[in-house]
Amino acid sequence: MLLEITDLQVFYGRIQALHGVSLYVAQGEIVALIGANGAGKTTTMRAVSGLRPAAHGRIRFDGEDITKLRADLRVRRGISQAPEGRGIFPGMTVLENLDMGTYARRPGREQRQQDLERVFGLFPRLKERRMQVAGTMSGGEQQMLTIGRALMARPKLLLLDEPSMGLAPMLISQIFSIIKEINGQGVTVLVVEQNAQQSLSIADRAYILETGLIVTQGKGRDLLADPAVKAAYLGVA
Amino acid sequence: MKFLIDNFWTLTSTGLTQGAIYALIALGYTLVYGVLQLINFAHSEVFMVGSFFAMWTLNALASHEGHAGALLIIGLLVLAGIAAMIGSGITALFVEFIAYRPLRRRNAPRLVFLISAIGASIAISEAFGIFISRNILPVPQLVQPKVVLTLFGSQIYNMQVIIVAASIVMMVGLDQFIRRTRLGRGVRAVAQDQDTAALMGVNKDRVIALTFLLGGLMAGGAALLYTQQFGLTRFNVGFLLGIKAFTAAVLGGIGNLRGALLGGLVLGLAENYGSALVGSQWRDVVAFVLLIVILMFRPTGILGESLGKARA
Amino acid sequence: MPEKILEIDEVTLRFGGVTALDGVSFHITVGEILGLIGPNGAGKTTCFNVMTGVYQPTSGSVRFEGEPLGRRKRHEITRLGIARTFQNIRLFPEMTAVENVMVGADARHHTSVVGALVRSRRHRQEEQEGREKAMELLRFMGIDSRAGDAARNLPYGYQRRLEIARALATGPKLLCLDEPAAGFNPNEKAELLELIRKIRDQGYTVLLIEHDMRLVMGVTDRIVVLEFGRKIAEGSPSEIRENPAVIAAYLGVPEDAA
Amino acid sequence: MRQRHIGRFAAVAVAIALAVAGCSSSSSTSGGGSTPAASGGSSGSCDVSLGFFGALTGQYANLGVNIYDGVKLAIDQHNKKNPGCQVGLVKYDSQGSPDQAPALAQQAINNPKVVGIVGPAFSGESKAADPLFAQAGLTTITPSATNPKLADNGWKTFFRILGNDNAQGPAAAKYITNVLKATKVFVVDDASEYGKGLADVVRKSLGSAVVGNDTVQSGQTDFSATVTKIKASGADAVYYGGYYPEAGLLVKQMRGAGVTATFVSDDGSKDPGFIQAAGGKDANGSILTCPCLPPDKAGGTFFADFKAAYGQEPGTYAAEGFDAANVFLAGIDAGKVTRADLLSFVASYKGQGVTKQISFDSKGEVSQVSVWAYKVENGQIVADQVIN
Amino acid sequence: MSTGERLQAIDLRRVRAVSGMRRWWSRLPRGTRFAVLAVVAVLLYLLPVLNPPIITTPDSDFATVLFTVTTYCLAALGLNVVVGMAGLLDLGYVGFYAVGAYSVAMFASPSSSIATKYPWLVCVPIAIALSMIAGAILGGPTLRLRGDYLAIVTLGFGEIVRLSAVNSPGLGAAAGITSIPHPPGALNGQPIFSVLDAKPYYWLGLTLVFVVVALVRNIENSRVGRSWLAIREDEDAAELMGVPTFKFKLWAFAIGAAVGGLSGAMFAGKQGFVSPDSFPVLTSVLFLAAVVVGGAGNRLGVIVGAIAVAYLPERFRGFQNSRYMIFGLALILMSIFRPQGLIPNRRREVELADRKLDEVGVEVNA
Repeated sequence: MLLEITDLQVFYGRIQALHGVSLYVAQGEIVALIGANGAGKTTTMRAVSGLRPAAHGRIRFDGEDITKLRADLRVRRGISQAPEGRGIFPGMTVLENLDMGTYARRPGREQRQQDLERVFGLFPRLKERRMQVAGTMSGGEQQMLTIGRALMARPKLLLLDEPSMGLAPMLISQIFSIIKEINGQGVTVLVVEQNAQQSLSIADRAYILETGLIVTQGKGRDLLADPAVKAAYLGVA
Repeated sequence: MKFLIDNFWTLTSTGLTQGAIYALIALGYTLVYGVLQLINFAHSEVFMVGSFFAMWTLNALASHEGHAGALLIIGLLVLAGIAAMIGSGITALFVEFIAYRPLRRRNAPRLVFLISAIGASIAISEAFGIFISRNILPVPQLVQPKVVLTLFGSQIYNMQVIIVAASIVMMVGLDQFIRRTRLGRGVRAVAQDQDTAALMGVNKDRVIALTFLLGGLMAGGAALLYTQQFGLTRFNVGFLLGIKAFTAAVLGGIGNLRGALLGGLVLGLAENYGSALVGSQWRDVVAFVLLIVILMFRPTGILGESLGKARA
Repeated sequence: MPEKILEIDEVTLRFGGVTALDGVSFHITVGEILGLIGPNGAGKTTCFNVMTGVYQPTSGSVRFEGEPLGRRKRHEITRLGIARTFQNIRLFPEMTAVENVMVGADARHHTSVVGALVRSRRHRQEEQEGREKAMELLRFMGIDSRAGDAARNLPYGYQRRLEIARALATGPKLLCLDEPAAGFNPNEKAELLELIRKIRDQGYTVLLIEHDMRLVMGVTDRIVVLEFGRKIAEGSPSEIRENPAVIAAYLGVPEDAA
Repeated sequence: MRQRHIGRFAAVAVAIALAVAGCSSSSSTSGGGSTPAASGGSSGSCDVSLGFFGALTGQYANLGVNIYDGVKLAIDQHNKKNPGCQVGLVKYDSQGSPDQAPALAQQAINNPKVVGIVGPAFSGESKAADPLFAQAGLTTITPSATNPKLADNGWKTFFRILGNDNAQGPAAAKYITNVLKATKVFVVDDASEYGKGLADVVRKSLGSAVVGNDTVQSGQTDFSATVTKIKASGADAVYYGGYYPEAGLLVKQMRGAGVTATFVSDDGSKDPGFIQAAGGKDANGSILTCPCLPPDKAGGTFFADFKAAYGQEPGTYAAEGFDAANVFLAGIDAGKVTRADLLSFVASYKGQGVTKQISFDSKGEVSQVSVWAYKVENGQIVADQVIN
Repeated sequence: MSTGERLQAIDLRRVRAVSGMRRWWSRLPRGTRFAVLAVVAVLLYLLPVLNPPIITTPDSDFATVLFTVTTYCLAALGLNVVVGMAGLLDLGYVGFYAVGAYSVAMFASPSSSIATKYPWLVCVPIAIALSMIAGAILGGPTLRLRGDYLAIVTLGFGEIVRLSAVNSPGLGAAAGITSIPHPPGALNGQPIFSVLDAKPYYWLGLTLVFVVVALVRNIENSRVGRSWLAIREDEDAAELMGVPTFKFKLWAFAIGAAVGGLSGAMFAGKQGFVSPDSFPVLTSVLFLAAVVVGGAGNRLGVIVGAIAVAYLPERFRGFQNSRYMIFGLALILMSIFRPQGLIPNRRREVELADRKLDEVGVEVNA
């Protein structure tokens, strides 16, 4: 078990966002966490990466209890998150943003070049724009950048927060095929998504989150057909 | 007015010299602001302590009337500069540890940070006044004043050239450090987005300490240049200079390194031209009125804010 | 033809190079509950902000009761009769619940410094009237039991309701609710649904931004759907539910169709 | 003379205050402690004290301490000679601030044993405190406040034991024209009451010899704009009205810019700090005027006594402080131990002090005034000559 | 769930503990409360007559010190409107204090350049009006600036006021203005406000403090005061709830300035002499410290703060030489250990208790 979350509760001030979430991610899997907005997906992500403290419950990673570990130290353990939306450094160039991904691990020149090539291989757009200031790029390009940057950390576990958000349909399917490809290279992926269709179709397993609780879980393909999914999103019973 | 025109270039060169020192000190305000969005009111004392370290070093090593060789002078200046930077750097870290870190841990309101920084400023300055001296203390000036070139009929002195050149070298060095190195990127990352920075494995506390340290090093450099220009220091020397440097930082756009340079130079020039026009006694009034006028039209300073967004 | 209370006409809004709204047009009719939906980042809240004067549209216009809003200040727009709540609760956290609502009621009051200093008769009248109105609204929202507590100390659901009470206190003709059900459990959502209907029945027009489709479908009369800053659909809840463009926008395009 | 002021600042913290409350109530500066017989005077007829009013701590303490030492020497000598009449000395440490002065003055007035005050030392605090002393009939002799207007307020209790700025200014002008033979003088002041007042008198006395003027700010360190003006004016002498920190920096920056004009300044600059601020050699050749006697020229054994008592030479105004105290002590010895008696005694006093022949005119000004020129030589301030 | 409840319980206990005194007080019968207040008020008036040991100042005149304390209380009350209630950081408040003092000096003193020789009492409203105008002049162009910019601009304003006084012969330049008349009134042919007896000044000052407290309280419990609080808590939300934020921020500045001007007018009427020396930047810092040390936003708190800042240094003159330093250290210690002030604002208290809760998060996070 690479990641194991037990009875996780998270508060914002006095507002409880997670009411006891338990899930696990095994080595080499793609696991999707889906649900409508405000269901607690991003909060779960932030708790795993250490940006949000857990009020209760436990998070184990690679056999170690990391519940109380500082966020930057979790990165060093091998958890890398591509944050949602415009979680890039807008004032840095693409290349600088990618270099930030290697901050914790300080690769040598050669290694860095290798990693860059790998990311550029996945996202040729980034190579074209590598000297561009990231804040001036389109939403889709920024999304690619956050993923590419997370990969630069050579994570054991890649956390993807809404990778399809704000993207045109063409780009969305492209992103998901890239996720699949990354996973093929041996990276375990936990992806949080609103776009149920796409994420479920690539995920090995999936959890459906509703108002801070996991309501359903199962194999990705199975859930695609599950009416509970449609209910969670469109409110059709 | 005639005086201003007749002496335009002299006023310009002295204004730039003064402005360069403002700019170096302003960097400290701007760095800390860029990362924490807080005014480090105690930065004036960071500068003051550096000037004392420079003085002690030079008093110990240099003779007041020495006409030593150029190499020796450069060596002494470098030593004094290092001492000043150590003094200022330690003070900056000290301020961070004593007056900022405990409050950050407690998530204190912004106003409280300001009060504790003001407290640190008063306490440090007064401690020097009580335990060392309240008098003006002379500092050996190593460089004999010499006219190095005459520009449009105005004489430019060697020290002026040294100050402007040294300031620019230090600022370029800092700029490059912030832009090109891993640690510098860490500083910019925290300035732009603390959470995302943490996701990259950046240790926020360490970066904040580094930011204070960098500001301290620049202030230490400024302190050495200041003592060499004026040959003195005093326990409260930082007060007015600090206010001016802070004004310069805001003028240029606080949180913006190049803004600090621009703000410092604009302020230095404006003070000198203004003094020539309306009399030296109105110098500070000129500085503050300029600040208010500029902020009225550009509410975030000449170059705008942000350590990150303006690309350092 | 029922009267239009608010008309959004070909509104485009650009930030730098990003187009947040792209020629959006729709209207709200007096007395209806209009739903404004769309996936994250579709421009719903931006649309709200244009209507309440937070942003000026790059082109196009917003008309309230036939009058263009133009460059009116935000507080003036509130006094015209548009009130709103916020996606992330933005109460005045250290003020009590009743004080929060009174701030809203103050939008219709006129006491200024001098009146307050000397405790003029109008001041006292307005204070009393404001307090009564505030208490009445708190009762209406069912949170009057915590009137004296700092807003910060209220449970989450109460805070959401308090925001609505505060908005109602400004005496609006149009009430804009920005994701009022965010973070609610199904029970709370059901209660909210009732509440919104009650508010409409009191004679307010309501604009509702909401993610929870069950809520939106259940309460609105009409729905406008945005995606990428464009309007992609408009119609009754049942029409919207069957609209393929909407389904694609929400659930994503199935792999084989991409 | 001085009337600058340090920011009125305060030690706060209830916590700390409470912690020290116990030990501090007895350790206050005034009254008891080191001063002899402030309260427990042995002789009934002599159970009185003198007050010292001026800065003993803070930025302007140097000058106050000089005067205080002179006053204390006078009282110690008196008490030694008169075992039956022990006069006390009470300190009122104003830190040179006019804001703190009234409360201290009131406190002195409330203490019935205090029959005379040496001070207030600076002009600003004098303006704040002297009205109270005048109302209470408590005589003051200032050994250092030189603002001429102080004598114009009709304060019957005001006496000044040295020449005011109206005497010093013309003397400085005379020295510049007669001794230095300068024809082009640039006059600078620091906008302070003292510095500007003095500079204006000098401007008036010099008339057409003034080729330029500028005003600087106290606390300023960069005088480049002023130096540029001086240089452009081609002056052969520069007069500066103000205090030593700025004076020292100004002369240094003048020399740095190659201005060789003789630098002349006032008693506010007559302080070792002037030479320090000027960085040593740049101060050499500067002329400083002062209505004060060179201490080694003081009469009697004052110079030697002072050195014996304190292990150092008397500083500026120490001798004036000594004289002022002795005027009071003479009155006390003559049995004038009430405030009213002492006031009329001082008003009609005639006697030889160590600095000059002392008597006061109807406005309280000392009749005999001498202004001395001092010169900086090899980093020392040495007496040059009396200006007649 | 259980953790949440536990946290909430801890939080509530904290809030209750800190507000215990307040609760006890508010539960006393109205009559008892009134009686206690009356006794306290009488005792306050009698302070300089009783000269209570320990409290009295051994080294300077107690009544004069008390009077100074009242001027600081007034200034702190005024600044509290700006900083504590409206949340606007003002580092140049001494400027308004100076405008008030100079207004009195200019219009009342026979030795000023205009020498209108109005009596003190006529000059007080003039001083208040001019201070308000100064507040509006400063606020008009600058209130749109964000917090830290506002701080440096106000600091500059304070210095502009002082330096203008130093450099303007019409304002008496550095020498200042003397022979300012005292407040009026006579008893048995003797003026009440004499040079020698500071007690009447103290009584007048104390009365004004009571009056200002009452007036500020009236404003605080009104539409205006609520608007200020709303602006402090969330300016955008306030604007969207129909609060004309700019107008009310300007009012906060003007009212704060007016109270500062009143304080300056009192100072001038007692001292009889004003000069630029009395208005340095550090005094602004001192006023601000009074507000923050006492507890920003709380009237009683800022009064306690003003007492701490103005009285303690006079009480402990023995520490003359190191009192600045102790003051500085005290500010740091206060910030760390009691950031809410000695007597915190009821609202701030809750806020801080809440922040404590979040500390759990900070520890994990930082």
